Amino acid sequence: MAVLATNSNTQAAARRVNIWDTPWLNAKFVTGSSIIVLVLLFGLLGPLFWNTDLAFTASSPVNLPPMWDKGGSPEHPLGTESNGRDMLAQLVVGIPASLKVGLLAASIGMGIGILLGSLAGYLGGWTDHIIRTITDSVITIPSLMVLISIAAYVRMPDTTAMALILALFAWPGPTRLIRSQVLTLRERGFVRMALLSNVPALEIMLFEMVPNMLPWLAASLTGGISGAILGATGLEALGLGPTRVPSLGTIINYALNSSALVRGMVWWWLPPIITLVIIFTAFFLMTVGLDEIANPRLRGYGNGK
Amino acid sequence: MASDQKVLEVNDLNVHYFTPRGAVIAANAVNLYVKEGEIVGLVGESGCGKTTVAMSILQMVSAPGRIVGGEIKIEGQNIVNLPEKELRKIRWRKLALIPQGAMNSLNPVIKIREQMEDGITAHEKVRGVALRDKVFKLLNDVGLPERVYNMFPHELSGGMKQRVCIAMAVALNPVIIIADEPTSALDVVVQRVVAQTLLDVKTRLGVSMIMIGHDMGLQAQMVDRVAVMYAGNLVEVGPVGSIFEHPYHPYTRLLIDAIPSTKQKKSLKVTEGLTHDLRNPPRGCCFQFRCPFVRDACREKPPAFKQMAPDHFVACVQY
Amino acid sequence: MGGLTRSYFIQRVLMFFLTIWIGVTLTFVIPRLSGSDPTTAMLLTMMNQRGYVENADKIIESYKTSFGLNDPLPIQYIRYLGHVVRFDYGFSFARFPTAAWDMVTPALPWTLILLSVAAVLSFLIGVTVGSLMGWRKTPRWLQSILPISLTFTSIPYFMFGILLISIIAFKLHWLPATGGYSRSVDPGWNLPFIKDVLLHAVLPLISIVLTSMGGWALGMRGLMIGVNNEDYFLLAQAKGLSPARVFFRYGIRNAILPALTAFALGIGSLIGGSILVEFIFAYPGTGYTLYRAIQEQDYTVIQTITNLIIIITAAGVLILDLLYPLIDPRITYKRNVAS
Amino acid sequence: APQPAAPPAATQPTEAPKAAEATQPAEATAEPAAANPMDYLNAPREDTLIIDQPYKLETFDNWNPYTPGNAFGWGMSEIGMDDLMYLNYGDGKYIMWMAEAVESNDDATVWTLHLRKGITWNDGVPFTADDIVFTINMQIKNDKLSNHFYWAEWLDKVEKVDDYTVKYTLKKPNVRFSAERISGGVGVFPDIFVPKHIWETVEDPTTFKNYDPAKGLPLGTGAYILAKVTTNETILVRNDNWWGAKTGFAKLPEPKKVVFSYVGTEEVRTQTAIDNGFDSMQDITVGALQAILTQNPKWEAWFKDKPYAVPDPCARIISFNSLKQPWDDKDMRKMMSLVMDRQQIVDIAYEGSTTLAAYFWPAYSSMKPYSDLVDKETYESFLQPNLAAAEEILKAKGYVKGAKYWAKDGKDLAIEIQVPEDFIELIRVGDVYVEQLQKFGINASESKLGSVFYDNSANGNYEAQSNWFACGSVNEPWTTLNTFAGEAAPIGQRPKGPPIDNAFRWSNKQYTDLVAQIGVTKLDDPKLMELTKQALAILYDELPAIPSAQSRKIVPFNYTYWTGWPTSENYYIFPCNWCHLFTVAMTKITKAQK
Amino acid sequence: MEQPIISVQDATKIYGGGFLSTSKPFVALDRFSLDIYESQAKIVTIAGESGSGKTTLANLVLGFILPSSGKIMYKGQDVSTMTREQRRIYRKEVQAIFQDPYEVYNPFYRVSHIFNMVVRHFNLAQNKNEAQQLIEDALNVVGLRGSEILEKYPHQLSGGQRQRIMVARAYMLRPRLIVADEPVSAVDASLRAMILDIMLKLRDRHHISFLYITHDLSTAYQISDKMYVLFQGTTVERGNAGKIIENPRHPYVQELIDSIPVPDPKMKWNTNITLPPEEVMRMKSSVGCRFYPRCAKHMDICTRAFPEYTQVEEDHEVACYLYQ
Ligand SMILES: Nc1ncnc2c1ncn2[C@@H]1O[C@H](COP(=O)(O)OP(=O)(O)OP(=O)(O)O)[C@@H](O)[C@H]1O
Ligand SMILES: Nc1ncnc2c1ncn2[C@@H]1O[C@H](COP(=O)(O)OP(=O)(O)OP(=O)(O)O)[C@@H](O)[C@H]1O
Ligand SMILES: [Mg+2]
Ligand SMILES: [Mg+2]
Repeated sequence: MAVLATNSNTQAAARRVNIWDTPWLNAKFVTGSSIIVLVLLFGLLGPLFWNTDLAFTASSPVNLPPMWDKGGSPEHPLGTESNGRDMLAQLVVGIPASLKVGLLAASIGMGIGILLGSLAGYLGGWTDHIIRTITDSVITIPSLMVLISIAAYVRMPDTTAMALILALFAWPGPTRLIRSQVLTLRERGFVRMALLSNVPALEIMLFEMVPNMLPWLAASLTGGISGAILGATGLEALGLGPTRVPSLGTIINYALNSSALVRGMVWWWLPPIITLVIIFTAFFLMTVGLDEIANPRLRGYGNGK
Repeated sequence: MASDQKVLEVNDLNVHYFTPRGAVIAANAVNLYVKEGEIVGLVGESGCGKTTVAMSILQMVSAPGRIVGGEIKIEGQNIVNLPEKELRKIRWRKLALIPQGAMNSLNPVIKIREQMEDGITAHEKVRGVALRDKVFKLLNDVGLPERVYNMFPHELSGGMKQRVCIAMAVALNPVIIIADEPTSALDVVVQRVVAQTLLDVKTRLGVSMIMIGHDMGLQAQMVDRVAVMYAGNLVEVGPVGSIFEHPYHPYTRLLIDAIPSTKQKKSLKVTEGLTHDLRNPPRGCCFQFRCPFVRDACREKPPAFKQMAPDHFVACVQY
Repeated sequence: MGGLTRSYFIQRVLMFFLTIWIGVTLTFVIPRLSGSDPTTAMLLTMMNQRGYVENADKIIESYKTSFGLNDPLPIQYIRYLGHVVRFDYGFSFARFPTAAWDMVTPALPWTLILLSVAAVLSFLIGVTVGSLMGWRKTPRWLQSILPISLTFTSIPYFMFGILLISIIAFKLHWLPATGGYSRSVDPGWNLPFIKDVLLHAVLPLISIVLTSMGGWALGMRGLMIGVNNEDYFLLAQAKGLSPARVFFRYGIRNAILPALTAFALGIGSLIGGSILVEFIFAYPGTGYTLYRAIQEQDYTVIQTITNLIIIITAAGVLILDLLYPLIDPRITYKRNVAS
Repeated sequence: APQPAAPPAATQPTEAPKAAEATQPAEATAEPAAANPMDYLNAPREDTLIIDQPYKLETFDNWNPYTPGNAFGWGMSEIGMDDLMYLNYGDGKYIMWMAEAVESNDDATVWTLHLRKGITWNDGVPFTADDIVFTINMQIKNDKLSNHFYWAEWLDKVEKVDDYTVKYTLKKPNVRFSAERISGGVGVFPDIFVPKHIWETVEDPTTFKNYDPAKGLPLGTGAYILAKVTTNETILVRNDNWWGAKTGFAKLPEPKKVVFSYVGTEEVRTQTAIDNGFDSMQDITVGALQAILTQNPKWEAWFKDKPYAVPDPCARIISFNSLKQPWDDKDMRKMMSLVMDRQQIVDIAYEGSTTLAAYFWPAYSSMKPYSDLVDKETYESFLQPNLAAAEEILKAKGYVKGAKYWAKDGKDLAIEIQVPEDFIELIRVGDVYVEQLQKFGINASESKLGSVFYDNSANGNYEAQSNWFACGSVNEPWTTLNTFAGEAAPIGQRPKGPPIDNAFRWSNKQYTDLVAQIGVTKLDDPKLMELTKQALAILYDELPAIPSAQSRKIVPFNYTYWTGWPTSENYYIFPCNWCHLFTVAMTKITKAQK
Repeated sequence: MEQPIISVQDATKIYGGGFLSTSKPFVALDRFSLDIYESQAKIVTIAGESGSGKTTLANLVLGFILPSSGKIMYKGQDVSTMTREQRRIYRKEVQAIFQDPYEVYNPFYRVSHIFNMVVRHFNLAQNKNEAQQLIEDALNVVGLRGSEILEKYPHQLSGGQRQRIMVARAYMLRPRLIVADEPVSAVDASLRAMILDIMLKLRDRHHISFLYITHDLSTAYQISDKMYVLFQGTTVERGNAGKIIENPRHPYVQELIDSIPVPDPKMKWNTNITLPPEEVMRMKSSVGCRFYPRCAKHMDICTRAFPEYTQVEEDHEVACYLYQ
């Protein structure tokens, strides 16, 4: 009986095979990326529905609770904080700002990592030794020292500059990781095939090796992104952040600086944290999905016993 | 040599791999038995489900695979759907495995002794000197020096690793050993040494074996009975002599004809056609797309097994 | 057996010194890049204590000359290398006349003990969680719960720490909130003190471990997935070994190797302490000292701590590299070590 | 004409609280003196006073008061030492303590200090003029000790007349010598003396750490002795043999043990306070204060209600760099002031915990006569923004309002305001002001900086800063006025010579001359008011800086264990638990009745 | 004289060793020489046990690794010092197919990817249609149709298909030489014949030479013209494939041929072979014959120097002292 049932399922699946038969349609990957898209949409479309000027200091009454609480007002549905900023507006502005910093910093770090890691892994020999030594040395230098030194120089960075600064510390990890991956991928058949097809090194790297490193890259990107978002929060605390434009980090910083916790202003500190957790979870889901995509043996993993 | 006691029976085994895009039918109504002291060869092209059958017997089909039907009896006991704990007791004690890739089947970072010992101690209360002596004896049985005991896998050659695997498999005197292409990664000289070891162990201990492989030459040398698989289906089973003399199924014939010889040059026998997608098997005979003798009847319903000679069965509409 | 070959040893030791030299030089260069003046902080503290500081420029010149800050950079660099070799960097610039070392030593044991325990715990737990997530045989309920523990990684540490304090220390009164020990106990090798220190360490420990294990877990998960597909892993299962043995001896034992390198690289940062931990839990430690020193451009203190970090990291990596042939017997046969 | 505030020598000093007058529970005096003060280390909570410290003590083993990295401010200067006299901001009067009187000759070049009799160091050795002379000469001899250059500039010689009389001979007249040095500027940083009998054996006073609790170091004259130090707290125990109580000059303070304690972030401090872990706090945010007040009714702030806070001496300002275009133009600076909505700053940045600012000094009653010198119209122009007037100025300067910003020659008008990153109050002022400017059409931005902030200030690397650098006056305006006087050092160089605080890069010869004149005019000279008025007219016309808010400190007290705290209603001393004025409060507080 | 398309001259490959290396030097290929001429397409077999240096040789010929000493010449040009353009031509003319037909596909791309790569980087076609035509033609040679497979992912193909596609890919470039590293050892018997058949066709119809690397002497016997038998990096016997297999001279080659299982259940193995203990086999003398420890007929002289090649018959040389 059971056999028959599965057979008919199979037949059904077979009919629509071609369009859908791409590894990218992985449930986890799709869920994760949809969440990210939703979060981005919230930031992108938010300004159409909500006045983002309310995200600036002194634009609203102070310390209003969210509208469902006593004393809240529908004009500020998520409440306001002590500097007279509307929470909803801050989230609308802050979420994309943080995501941008996180993504940018992590991808720049990853980019440098890919470049150096592949150079080291690909060329080997002295290049490898030099890159490896430098990477290991840089890992040992406390990032704080560099950050504060930069803080003295770079004034008022916008989110891009901030991402660049964070990227300074985001590359050694990926470099090591990618180096070791390249070392193994270098011997793989499809890389050899690309070599035989006269494909230039850069293209081999980007189009042959990188996709196969995706699970590792994704895991390290996920770590990198949440690391960068948190790092940005720290930088903002150091005074390196763009001060006017709120990000999740600045919201949290201000909340702490104003004792939001002891004042019981949950509507102030909790939303940015929930957002961070959602973003992280989404990227984590994408990582898991990518694992399954790149590793056919994992696909559909969980259905079995 | 072989008694008539069936130590292993596989009845109507169906194994599917549930991929997101349809179930791969990797074993379809497979019926097989192994008698005491017998070596059954399981041959077939790559991807036809040999390993799947082997793993099903061990109840270790890897996810997303699942046994969806049938039973597997070891000494009369059905082990399908036995709880994990019970299975652990049966594994290795009754059912041992010589895995497909001996090269990678030993944990590279722990010593041979530990890998051999843990299989034993997981099932038997042997400790200390007795345990060590037992391991020494096993190594000795497969012709390995005692010093292997303290070595790491990377210090051994491929043939030695394979022999370590054999030694591990026979450690508990199992009822049946499943050897999944035990020599396919080895070159001929070493392959022969390993094959000899296997045969030697088998005659001494009288264990039964399933020998998976696709080298018909090696099968001819080693097994008592051959089972031919194609795309998840068993197509022919019979005593080795009978099969080599009289391959009934066109696929079996193809396999035997394709064996290259070093004695005379002959033109290569090339067949056309492709194996179907295992997710989407055709109605009727599984071999219909590649069979030179295909006729309408083949496309209607799967052929039933017919006995052609003593113990020699074939599933083909021709007969 | 693999073991240590001479060339392997020499190479590692060379690497050790090279890494140190690069790091030490960066430590010299980076603080000087910021262009701000190490004596500013000195003036500031004086201002805080004395209000008005008359003739600040004269005081600054007087200190600068005695610290040698007016010398050309190459000379300062050479003098600095001398400091590095002697392991003594002189007075703290901002806290004259305290020696740079004296700024560091009282805090060091606190930082080291708390952070090394935390680092080891977070590594162990992270590795276990990650491995469980990557292991096929993990019970499904665990599979679905474990990822939740990763989300701690995404919560800013200070927020998390403060939440923990408010709930566990202030609401529930289970544990002391902050500090290294209570004022009622006498530091020393006596039982009440040790007990008190341990109690004070619990909250910081929990918060570090929870927020940092996710990183290990994430990486370990990937490694474990790889091991899952290895033939030896399957064979171990076929042998009927207990799941625990398969998991630890055949799973983690193999998957952990790359993670160990990362761990060794992180050893040095223990000295750097965790500013946030020390800030939030008012825990005595070098992280805050380093932070303050950087803020105040206190070159000698920066150098003392940073170079300690560099040397210990390099030593950690060296030791790991030398031990690696024992952990991974294949190593001297493989072309690329510990990556 | 308004009366000038009392100079210390010229007015009747308020009497120090007499032990006899002090109302105190009988059992407190009946208590026998402790054999060893260290026994008080185990004093129970109700005998202990715990003061919140917002930062960590890093160099806890350096108690040399003259080196930059010392641990003073962690109990020692507050209650471990006595000062010559204390200034009560409440009435602008001095409370004489170790000094009985200070007087000067007519041209203010010779000053004489009279010490009280019976003062002893905590080891029993008498405190005499020798100690003072020794301390000052030691500083003159060592250019690394913090007051060296002050003494070098002003002091010709210091002599002992007798054990209780010290004579200072100055190189040039200084009418404020007593205020500046003897009681110390705003009254927070007085001269500290060291025991000659210990320090004369010290080889190098610049590297001597003065720390060895076992040997009684640091040695002071105060009612408390340093007992135990860690990075997170210092503990002082009462010296029952304190000279003040023995001579009957003052009441022996009741707390047997005083702890200065650092517990971490504000959240933790607040929660500790709610749990009665502190008796007094300093510098917390309004939010935290409100949380404390609602959750523990035993806490009270200076004012029971808003603004809660006690006005602090250092008024908050936005200072402009008068060497940088376009802020070298006084009209532009004025425009910046017109745009500023000070009420909003009070409401948002301070959450109502301070008052409007029109002055560069605190609105203390003793300052009122001087504040009144600023004409009413000018004063009122600071109370409300006047955007129309600001626009007029910009138009007159050739600026045109674009889509977003005012612009000239195609360049948007922009300004970067620097704020110190560890000073949340100033950051929040900056935040609000930046928004006001943005709304008005000036592309303002804010940079939070670490210690570079101060470098920049000294070297002129800024356009505008949110700071407090006009600080100094509490009972008469000269100190603050002096911060604007002098030459403007070129950008990139530190200002040389006094006054060092002219970080404004603003220079006005006429003003500088006026301030110099005020500096040598005796405080009871009627000329003083006129000169001050002239100087203020220039200052308010040029506005090298603009006041942003009155400063405030939130200093709540806990009445669970102790009462008698200074409050707005009982202003016997500024409630400063982080400075030496606390010594006075210590003699006033009493155990709470259970 | 005609210039060989590929000439391997005394190529030695040593792995490891060196200042910053962590492993002991290991001679994977020892003074190997070989010439392949264009005029007469041949299938040259390199046979030998696992680890004997076969893949090393393939990698050398393909320029993936450089020899430690000796030279690899492509039409008289040293492979290691080629210009970009020279390399392009060399790549076009010397192609390869590998053992594992799964590994060579990037799992992320459809099958068409590997064809597009070739078309693009060798400028084989002016436009899409032309490219399509080329690909289709190449697939037809190996008996496949583009419409069936190009849009599939590699994991959707059978092993035989995958391997044939690789052959088609190589063929598309019309190379002069295809290095085939164990092209059939991972496919089963029925598919093996098909691939070997295609190789023969390419040799005969399209004059493509093959460097056929295998450990399976029986297939070598069936299709190859020339053969080199390697043992631990050294060539022990070389010459006409048929002659070597029918009449092996070197004790090692004899042992190899003896060990091929006979596909006849009636003729079971009756002799036992044993190998000497592993440590003896590992003691490789750097001079002398490497087979010495395993050799039943070893003599003292064998350890002294590597034996010269002796011609035992026409087109059949052996490196063994037995024949000197
Ligand atoms: N985890 C899996 N997920 C999906 N399909 C699988 C999985 N494992 C095996 N299969 C499919 O099941 C079929 C049978 O595979 P199996 O490994 O049993 O073949 P085999 O006969 O052992 O092949 P080989 O000779 O290559 O070892 C194949 O078509 C394979 O693609
Ligand atoms: N990159 C490398 N570094 C170090 N040693 C290597 C490397 N590649 C190969 N070797 C060693 O060189 C020897 C020859 O390897 P090669 O791959 O050429 O053998 P092969 O004849 O192709 O074997 P197989 O039949 O197993 O493919 C082997 O012992 C191998 O371990
Ligand atoms: Mg298989
Ligand atoms: Mg090979």
